[in-house]
Amino acid sequence: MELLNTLWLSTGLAHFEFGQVVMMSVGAILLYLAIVRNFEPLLLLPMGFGAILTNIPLAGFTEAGGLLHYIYEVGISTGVFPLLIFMGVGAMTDFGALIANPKVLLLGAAAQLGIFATLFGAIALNVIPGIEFTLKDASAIAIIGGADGPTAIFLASKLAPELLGAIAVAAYSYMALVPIIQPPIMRALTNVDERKIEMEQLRHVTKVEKVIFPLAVLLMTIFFLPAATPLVGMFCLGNLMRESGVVDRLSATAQNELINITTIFLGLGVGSKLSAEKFLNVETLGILALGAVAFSIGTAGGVLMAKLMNKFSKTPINPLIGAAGVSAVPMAARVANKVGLEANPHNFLLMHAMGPNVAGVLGSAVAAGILLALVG
Amino acid sequence: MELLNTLWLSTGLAHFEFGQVVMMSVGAILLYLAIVRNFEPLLLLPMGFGAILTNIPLAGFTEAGGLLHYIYEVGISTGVFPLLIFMGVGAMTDFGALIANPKVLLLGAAAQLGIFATLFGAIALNVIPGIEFTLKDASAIAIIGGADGPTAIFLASKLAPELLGAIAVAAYSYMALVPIIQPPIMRALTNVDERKIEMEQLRHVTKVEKVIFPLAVLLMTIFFLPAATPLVGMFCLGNLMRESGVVDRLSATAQNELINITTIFLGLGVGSKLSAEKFLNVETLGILALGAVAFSIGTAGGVLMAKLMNKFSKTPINPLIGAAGVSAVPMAARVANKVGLEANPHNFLLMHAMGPNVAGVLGSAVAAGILLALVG
Amino acid sequence: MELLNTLWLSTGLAHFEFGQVVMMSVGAILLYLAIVRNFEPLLLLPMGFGAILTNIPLAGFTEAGGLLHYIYEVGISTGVFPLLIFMGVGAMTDFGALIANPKVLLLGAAAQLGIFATLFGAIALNVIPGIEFTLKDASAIAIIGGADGPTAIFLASKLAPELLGAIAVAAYSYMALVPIIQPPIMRALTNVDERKIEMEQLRHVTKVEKVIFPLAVLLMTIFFLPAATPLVGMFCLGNLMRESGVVDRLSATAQNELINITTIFLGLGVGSKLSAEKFLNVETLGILALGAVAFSIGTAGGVLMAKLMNKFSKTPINPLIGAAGVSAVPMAARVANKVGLEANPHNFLLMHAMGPNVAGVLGSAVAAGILLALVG
Amino acid sequence: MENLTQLFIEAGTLMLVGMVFVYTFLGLLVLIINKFLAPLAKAYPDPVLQPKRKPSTTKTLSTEGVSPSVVAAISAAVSTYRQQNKKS
Amino acid sequence: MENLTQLFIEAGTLMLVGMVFVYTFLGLLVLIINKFLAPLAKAYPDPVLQPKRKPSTTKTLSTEGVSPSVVAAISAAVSTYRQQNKKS
Amino acid sequence: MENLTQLFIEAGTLMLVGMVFVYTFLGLLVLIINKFLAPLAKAYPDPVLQPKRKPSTTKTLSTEGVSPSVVAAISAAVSTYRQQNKKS
Ligand code: NA
Ligand code: NA
Ligand code: NA
Repeated sequence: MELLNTLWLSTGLAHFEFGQVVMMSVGAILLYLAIVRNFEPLLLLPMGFGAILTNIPLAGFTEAGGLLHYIYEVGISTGVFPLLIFMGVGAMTDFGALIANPKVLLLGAAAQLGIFATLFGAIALNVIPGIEFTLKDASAIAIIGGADGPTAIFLASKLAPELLGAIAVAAYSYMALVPIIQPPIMRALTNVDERKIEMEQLRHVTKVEKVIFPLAVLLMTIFFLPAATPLVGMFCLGNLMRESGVVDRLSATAQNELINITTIFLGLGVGSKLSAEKFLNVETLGILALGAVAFSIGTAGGVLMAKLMNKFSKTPINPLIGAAGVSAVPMAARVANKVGLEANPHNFLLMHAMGPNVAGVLGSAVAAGILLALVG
Repeated sequence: MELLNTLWLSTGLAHFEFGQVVMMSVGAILLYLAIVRNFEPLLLLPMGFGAILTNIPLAGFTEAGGLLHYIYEVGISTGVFPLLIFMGVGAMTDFGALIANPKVLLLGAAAQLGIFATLFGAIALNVIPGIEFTLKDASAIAIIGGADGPTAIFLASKLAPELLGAIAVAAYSYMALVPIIQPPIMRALTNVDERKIEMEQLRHVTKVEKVIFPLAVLLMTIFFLPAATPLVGMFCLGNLMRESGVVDRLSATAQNELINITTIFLGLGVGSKLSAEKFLNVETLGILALGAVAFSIGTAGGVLMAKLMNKFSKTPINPLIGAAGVSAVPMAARVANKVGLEANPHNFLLMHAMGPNVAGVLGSAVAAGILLALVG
Repeated sequence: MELLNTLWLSTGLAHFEFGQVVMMSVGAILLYLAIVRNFEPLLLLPMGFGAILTNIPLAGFTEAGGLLHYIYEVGISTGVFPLLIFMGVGAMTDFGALIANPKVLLLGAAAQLGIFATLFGAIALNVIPGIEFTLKDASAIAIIGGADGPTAIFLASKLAPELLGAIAVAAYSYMALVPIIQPPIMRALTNVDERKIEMEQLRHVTKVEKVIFPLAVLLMTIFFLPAATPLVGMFCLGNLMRESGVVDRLSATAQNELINITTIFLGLGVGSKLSAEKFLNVETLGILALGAVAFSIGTAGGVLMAKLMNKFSKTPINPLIGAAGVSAVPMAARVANKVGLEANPHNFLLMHAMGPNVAGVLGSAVAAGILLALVG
Repeated sequence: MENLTQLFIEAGTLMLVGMVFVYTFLGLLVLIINKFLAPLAKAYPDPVLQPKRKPSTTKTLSTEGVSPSVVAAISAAVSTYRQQNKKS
Repeated sequence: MENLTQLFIEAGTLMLVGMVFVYTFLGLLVLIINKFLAPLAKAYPDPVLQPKRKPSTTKTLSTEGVSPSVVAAISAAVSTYRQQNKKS
Repeated sequence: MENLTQLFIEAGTLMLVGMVFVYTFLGLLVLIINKFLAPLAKAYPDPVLQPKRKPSTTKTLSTEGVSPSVVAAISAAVSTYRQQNKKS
């Protein structure tokens, strides 16, 4: 009898709390988005699964000795996993399009308006009762506008670990929603003639340029923003391994097995922050709302900057490629290409949009560094 | 002179103890079984090697600062390595045969009799002087009957770490001996007509079913047995990564590099528990005896259940496939196929036996969860 | 205004110290050697990059919580990374050429004179003011003569961690310089007739021999030099995985992804020891000088031993293959082949030189064990 | 001996409870598959993929089954030659 | 509310400083690429690789674009045949 | 200076002991290979594998070495043509 009671008490049914049920549903929704809607599945699948595991009563995944506890402590609170992902992303990035047309870096700069405007917005939300964002919280939330997953997770783990779950969910969800969020804004801010603009073919970029480029970026970061060197440094290391051509086996591993292993763990570890007490509050709603604002302002900033540059540039610039400056590589570049094709079926913008796209990665890493330096 | 003495004292010859020599021989036997007899070499080779390293005088592999010490503490006492292996196994498992013919799940249930009968047997061994098994010890030993390596290591690391070495050796040895242990029992409990029974071809299983299945298993485990969610959860995560089709690169890494790396370390770490003081005692003999009993009873349970089901089932069930319910994937299914072919050369049972085979993995993970919940 | 000041103070420019600039130049030189001159790029590229990161003011890579701090503590101060590399190297090593002609093991022994003579030399440098090498320091420096990266890093991390950076730089630099250092010494110590000597074709080595060989080496190390078993043991484990043929997936992972991942981290971790206060001193100059001496004496030792053996051997021995005894696999063997071809265009020594080459790896692991046992 | 008896009782109960639980759990899973998954298979059948006809890459050594390009080349060459011969 | 005003001022300053810094940083990078990298491209052009003529593996179904080996074979066969015919 | 002398003596001894040990160790290994491994090679020779003849996949550009299928096709085409010509 006593044993039967023990047995009953060891079922989940006897211990469920309402918040856990809701959070497991959130996990299920993330799985649905990943599997059925193909929303950033590489991260949302393990994250959704981690959210479910985290909220199982009695299972203790996030308590001392639990699997997700170890994963979080080892890889996320130390910042190691996002940095390894960043190294792998660096090893997968071809800066050719950017080096061939460097002024698109300014588009990557303009799109960071999404970050800093959101910071202001997050502070503004403090007027709502129940929301109390410090400047650190606001900075961690604002980085969603960088449209770069590892950067967001890295910064949130440093500035506002208790908001990490909501920030990561918002960042990856909106990154997946880029094909829905961006086009209306892009169309609203441009006319058909602008969208029809064809750009000149990019010049060939040599190997020497590609090898020097990550070193130049690293050097500038060292000089002007050491706080960004963990992110930028690992990114440049990956890119240097790729372009140098002398360590192809390391580059291949960084792009494949190492980033895959880290992604599984990163997703699970972030999911472990999706517990009811940390996620089910009005602040999460605020973060989700701010995330949408951040992406929209970033997109608008990029497009408007491109329009401005087109006025002064010798060679024509299609304003649509400005939207790719938010990063969300390579989704945003594809969106620019697609919207461009609607206006002019012979206008292939993909390669031109890759420039601002990777510039956006650098831009948001720089923005993260500024926030770390001034707020952290 | 002093230096020569120091040199002599730093040779192994000056420090060998008898137990160490015996345990290094045990390691050598494991290597022999792995390399020459092809007994579960993926784990027995590193385990045997680890056993040798562990018993080297002066080398300090298992002392603080030693390699095997780190491996054990990081990966085994935390339970991380067996769980990662389980994720990889999940990513390698095709539940199609089981979903097509779900009633074979009952065969996977029946074969768990091997576990619970062995638990009783382990307690019975307490009548022998020198053996004192607690209920925790008995539970950890009993899981050998699950015929699943990572499950056994996970449970033993939680309930009886000092018996881990003997339990792992027994589990993997008997898994490798499945082609020798099972056939006599299978033949004794069936007649030729039963062994000749041909089964109907399995229906096609759709992708949607395969994606929902791991989630359904996880949900049931959450409801009824949260203690099993570490094992079942990681298994289902691996399987979901496989079947969802949206994270193929993660699934590939989980099935290959990640499980390979973990297997090397798991083997070495388990081998580090094969020290003389922990292995050379009468309890180890008891564990080895109980392991043989466990596999035999599990096999018998599966076969008898299959005979029973055949009486009541609309479609014919060959009792041989019940033996595959012990898991030992895919060896036990192959054994069922082979014994079936002896009786009827046109009778290919392999696919039919894969159903109970993977059911057995779930069954023993559930059994492990029960033991953790009620005894742990 | 205050913010602008904070911003200025958070730039690197405001905090640079001279030593850091010099050390970043050292890192840049290592990158140059790796990328442009192709000097051991697999390690020198991450090491050079690590050196740059380490010396960034304010970035805190090597402080508690910094990425390189974690990497160093987890993988290098524990000795885990060099041991994993050694396992991978073992899995890549074919001992066939050595088993076919075992007396070349004596060449691998002779070349270790480079190690022990350098130990004496390092002590002799104590006469220079500003240099104070203890016996531990001298031993760690001497192992550079082993021409084996992981062995040097492993021993230095145990005996003289504060010299680790300089030792690793010296070891890998001179390994890359083998094609420049060795030929003049080889030509000086041999005449043309000796260099023309053609060697008999090697006999076929069977699988059984190759499987037993790593076990025999391990057994001897256990008997006579347990202190060397971490290095030799992991090496033999890798080689056994390779030759046994039953764990090909583990062997493949050890040779590829696992060694690649470890190499990236090892390089970064070693680079983290290239800080100004540990590297910019007269001791580093001493170490660099001693390293050149070590390689030269090792080469001479191998060549002279080969000349001696050629006098007594029934089958002819080309003295050039003695130079390969320093290890630096497979560079030194290629150098022997090249110098041989200069004297006799039909004389292909590569396979013959692989024997002493891998013997040199064993020899320096044994030497490292001796130093650990007697000095450590 | 009292202690041992106690242990036996506990082990026996565990055996009973354990087997019942395992059967219940996996039996429920049978139900779930039959009631929920199998209908899903009908509701969402796998999309019928047009089997992509890969260009056959097998190399044939007999005259039959020579690859179309070779046949085309030869036809062209021969007919060209035939025309040239006619003209001359 | 004083505290909130203070926060707003800080956030506004951060926005301003941040955007200026990001523009400056990436703008400098534009300069560096134009002034230092682009000239490098002229000084160190990529070595012209003899494009290794991979044996074309495309299969053609038309007469045009037949692979060189086939053409060579046919030319040889046809000219041999022509000579044999002449002789006879 | 006393301390340095002491260190020199230790270093010298270490050099001597070390080299003797390395030679002894690797020399013993020579013995073991000659006495134990080499005989094993005779006792357990490698099983003789039938070398799997891979179909050659090299593509040739010259007339010689044209792949058999092409040659077969041409022979057939030419001989067919020859017969047609004879008839006409
Ligand atoms: Na961005
Ligand atoms: Na089982
Ligand atoms: Na060496």
